[in-house]
Amino acid sequence: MVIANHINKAFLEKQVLRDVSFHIKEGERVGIIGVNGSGKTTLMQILMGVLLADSGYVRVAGEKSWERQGKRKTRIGFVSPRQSNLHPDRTVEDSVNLCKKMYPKAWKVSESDLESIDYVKECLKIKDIWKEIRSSLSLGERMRAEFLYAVMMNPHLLIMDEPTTGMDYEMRTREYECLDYFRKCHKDMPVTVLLVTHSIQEMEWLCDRVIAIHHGQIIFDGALEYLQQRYLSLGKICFEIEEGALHFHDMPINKYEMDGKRVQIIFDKRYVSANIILQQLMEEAVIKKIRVLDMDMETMIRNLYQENQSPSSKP
Amino acid sequence: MEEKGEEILNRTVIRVENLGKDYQIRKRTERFWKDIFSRQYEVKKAVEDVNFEIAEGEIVGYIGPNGAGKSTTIKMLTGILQPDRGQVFVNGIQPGKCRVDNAKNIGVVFGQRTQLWWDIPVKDTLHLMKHMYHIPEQTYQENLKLYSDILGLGEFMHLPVRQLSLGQRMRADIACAILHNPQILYLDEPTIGLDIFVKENVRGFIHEINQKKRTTVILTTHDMSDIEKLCSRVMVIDQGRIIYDGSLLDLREQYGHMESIEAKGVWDDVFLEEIKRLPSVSVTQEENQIMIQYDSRKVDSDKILFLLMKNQRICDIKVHEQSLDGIIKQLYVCKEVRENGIFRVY
Amino acid sequence: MKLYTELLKTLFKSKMEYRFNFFMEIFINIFTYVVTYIGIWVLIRRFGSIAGWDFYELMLLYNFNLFSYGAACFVLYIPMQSLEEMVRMGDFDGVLVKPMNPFLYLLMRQGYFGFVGHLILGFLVFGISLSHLQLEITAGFLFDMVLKLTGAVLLQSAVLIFTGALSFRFVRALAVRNVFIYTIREFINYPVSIYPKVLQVFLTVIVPYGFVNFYPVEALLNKQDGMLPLWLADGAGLLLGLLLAYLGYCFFMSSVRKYQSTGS
Amino acid sequence: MVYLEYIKNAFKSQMYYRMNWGMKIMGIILSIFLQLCLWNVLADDHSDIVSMSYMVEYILLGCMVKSLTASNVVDLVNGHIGSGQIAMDMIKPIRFQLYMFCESLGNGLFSCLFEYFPIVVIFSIFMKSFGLWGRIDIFFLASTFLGLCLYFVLAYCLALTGFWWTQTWILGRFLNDLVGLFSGKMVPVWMFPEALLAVSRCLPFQHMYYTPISMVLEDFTLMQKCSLLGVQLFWCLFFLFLGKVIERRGMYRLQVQGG
Repeated sequence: MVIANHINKAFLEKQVLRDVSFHIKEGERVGIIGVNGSGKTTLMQILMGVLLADSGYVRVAGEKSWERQGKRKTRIGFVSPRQSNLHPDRTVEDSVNLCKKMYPKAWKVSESDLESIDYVKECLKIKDIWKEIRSSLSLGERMRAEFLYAVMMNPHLLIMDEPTTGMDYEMRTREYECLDYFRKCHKDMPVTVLLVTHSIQEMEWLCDRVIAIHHGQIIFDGALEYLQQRYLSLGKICFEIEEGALHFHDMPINKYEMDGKRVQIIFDKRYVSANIILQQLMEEAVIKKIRVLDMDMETMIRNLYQENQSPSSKP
Repeated sequence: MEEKGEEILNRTVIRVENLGKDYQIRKRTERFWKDIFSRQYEVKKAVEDVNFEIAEGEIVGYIGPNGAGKSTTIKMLTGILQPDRGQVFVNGIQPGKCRVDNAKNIGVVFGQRTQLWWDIPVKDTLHLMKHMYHIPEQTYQENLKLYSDILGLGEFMHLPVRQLSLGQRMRADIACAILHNPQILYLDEPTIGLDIFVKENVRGFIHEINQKKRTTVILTTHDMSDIEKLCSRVMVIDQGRIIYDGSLLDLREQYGHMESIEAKGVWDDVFLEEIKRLPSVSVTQEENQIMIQYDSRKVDSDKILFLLMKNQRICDIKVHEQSLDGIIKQLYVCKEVRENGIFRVY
Repeated sequence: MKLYTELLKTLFKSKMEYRFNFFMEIFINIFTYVVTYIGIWVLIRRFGSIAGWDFYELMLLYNFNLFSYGAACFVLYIPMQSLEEMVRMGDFDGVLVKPMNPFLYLLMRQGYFGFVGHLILGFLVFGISLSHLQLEITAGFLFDMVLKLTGAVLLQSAVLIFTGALSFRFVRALAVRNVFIYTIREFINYPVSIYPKVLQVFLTVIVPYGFVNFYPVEALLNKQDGMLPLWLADGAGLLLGLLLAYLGYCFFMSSVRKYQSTGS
Repeated sequence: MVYLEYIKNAFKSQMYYRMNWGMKIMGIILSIFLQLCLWNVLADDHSDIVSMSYMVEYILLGCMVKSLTASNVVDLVNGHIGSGQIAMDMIKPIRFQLYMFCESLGNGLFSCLFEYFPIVVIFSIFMKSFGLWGRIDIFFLASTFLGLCLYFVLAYCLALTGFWWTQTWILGRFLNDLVGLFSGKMVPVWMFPEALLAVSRCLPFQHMYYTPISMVLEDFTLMQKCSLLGVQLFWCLFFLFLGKVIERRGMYRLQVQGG
């Protein structure tokens, strides 16, 4: 679906993208993470054809991405808090109808198409912002309207740049459900999704593949699980001792902390798995309120970046 | 009436008594002509008898879904809005009545909108603030030095706001809001749009400033990790009413029961049946991964783990407590709270 | 006030970075009114005079309006113009949080030097028109003119403040503003005496634009075209200006209080 | 055709601001009234040069033409370029120039039908100049449309400088001033002194406003009318082509430099 080889881009002699190459297949869901200013927005704009890469080869669904947009067949949906598809002083209804008219052949008016749109409308509670003028909407409300607009054109490729900023938790989950539902009812031609985000939960929830960009270079490109194993090797078990004493010297763990009854064990998942330690603990004492967690995602990302200050290391 | 309260450890800084506020919203009818002449208004209760007290030095998280009355309450605290019912006391002053005195010792930071002058350098804006808040020269220099260390202002002090990145602008905004040593700092979604590292820095700044200057911080946000990392106390507002007011741990005690265990390995049905028989347990299976949801009040995690251990072919186990988001979402829905009104835990 | 001069210095410095834009802004303001003067000149070449006012008298009349408008807008135009946007977007809350009078803070918030163009052109045209009119330029005459000018500036500011404060009460107040500042002000580009009686009353009593330039200039040139007797027209401008400017300020503060009770 | 949809959309969006609409009508009434009084005074003193009835028709026709040419084209186009909205427009399957034309045409149509037309009718009844309506013919409408396109295309070229420079509103005002003077909005062109007349004849501004009116008021022969239409067409095509060149260069710069 998307082919990008050796893309380079420089703004006023500041190299923003260095030799970026990746391929995305039809229907894949890819997440892109990176620090502010790491070049991920520039990459988005190149894929959309808004920006021209200095060098490198970019194809979206077989077409040159910066083709005169009049002649382009592929439809790209774009959702971003900084830029808007909707017209500033028009109601949401007008803008969305305009979108429908702009892509007449997008909808084969099959049963599942219309149904998916109604589902999205109902799920994101679009009814109460349907008649509002865009300039009077709050950020969260506007993002819902943007999402509907992008979905409305039945895009081949859906690029989302932090689509849930300004939304509360409940609305975020609704949007994810919409995306899942929208993909399910398009079995024949599933939508490829490119999600740029800072929040890891979003990544976990939606994407099955992750590309990490740091200082304009791709430093990780692979499945999310692999990323977790590779960079999140430390696990944490915390529990309370009901009775019996524990001596941790002979256990295969990195370190432990005891304050009163609460104990916290940090172990390395690459050498030992949680259940073995649990078995040992259970045999020696009766323990309650057991928690087995990974170290939080932020530390994972931090390790990823620290390790990759040097030139890019592909898995 | 100043609250002298020696017996209370720290002075009550903010006291709110059955605060209320209503909005008139113009109903927009369909037909063009009818709108011009007939103007119907419907009254929407934005905030409904809100009561709470905030002591000095506390960091309070103020959360709620969009349109729950969150920003309305904050506006009334800062004196931007006059309350329709009830009173607000900030350091003994009514912000609604004497806005200027109240403005002298509060700092406000808006996440999405900057208060700095757009095209003059940050250094000059801070200088202007010195004149505006009549900060004595000595404290001004002292604060300037302190904050430029903590917030790392040195690198972009001379740049106009136009050329700053989002993270830098946020740091400049914070510096500008606390230059005059305010007693209370209101933060309106300070970490929106920032990436993980800058978020962490910002949280670090707020924590450090709270420790050093004992500034009371009131934080409204959608990002639960802000709350977990910063706030000692949480207030949840929904449809204009405060439905929870207490510490984070108590919130988890009261409402964070739904724990879950994820285990990867090879499973056979007989084994799964045994687990299902346990009270309040639900099991979902995806190929080699099973997810067990259970209520920690009814059954403890070690019983389930004990059963799980019998099956040798497990390769990984994770035991999660409920995420803060999940808990609060449950709070909105759960009927039990609605009956006994505000659930107060100290 | 020291604060305000401080801000002007820094703003001026930042504006000077973009010299080209800065001078272009001034140029465009001068150019617009030079074009209008050419328009009047074409009319006069073809018709000799308008209702007894020859070219230089008309220039003085027009210039009174232009100069006072430029001076009033130099301080007030942008703050009042951006008020509507601020109220709609909620930025006005940032103003209310500051420990000072919101009106003064608004003035500090933005600076715009384009109106210097008006003032430069104003001085120029004063020079030209006064030299051509056969008037003895005494110190007393100049002092009288300065008084009339301040009256005119105060009147213009009052209108700007009144229409600005409307942004608190209506969502789309800009349209009302534009009608006042541009359309009605067009009327005083020509001697008020050419309009029917009804309009003259309107321009004198209801919207006191007449006092900005027609009556003061009429007194200076001691023509007796307008309805008001000369002695009243002479001093009225200044007094009315002071009164209305103060009323405008009070209206503004009451609108801010109203904003505080109903919210955006 | 989606462009038709855009015109309808722009038309509808003007409905939302009722306060604007009310005020605009008041503004128009006042400005017409001003011109009438001015010319009334002039016509009384010098009835040999100009007759009042001629001037009334001139003003009313002028309003009809002015209403269609939405005067904020430069700000409209530059708004899109400045705010980076153009990047979003480039993804859509539409041509930016045509999209902008439809937007301004929609606004123009709304203001023509809802704001100017009722007022002009009222004034023409009030001033008892009914002959006017009989003489409006196809030539007037064609010439007005061409004038409208000429103004748009010229403003579009100026607005495209938004790719290189931020303060394009200055150019917009510059254009409107020039048009205000040379096109005869204030003073009919035939009243200009010789020097000015020569200058304005070779400038395109005259064709936006004065030519359509003169189609009706001056009794040109068929040949003269066609030649005038031809001149207008020439100017339109010239600036259209110029606009295309600047647009391509601008888009390229945008794609290389970013918004």
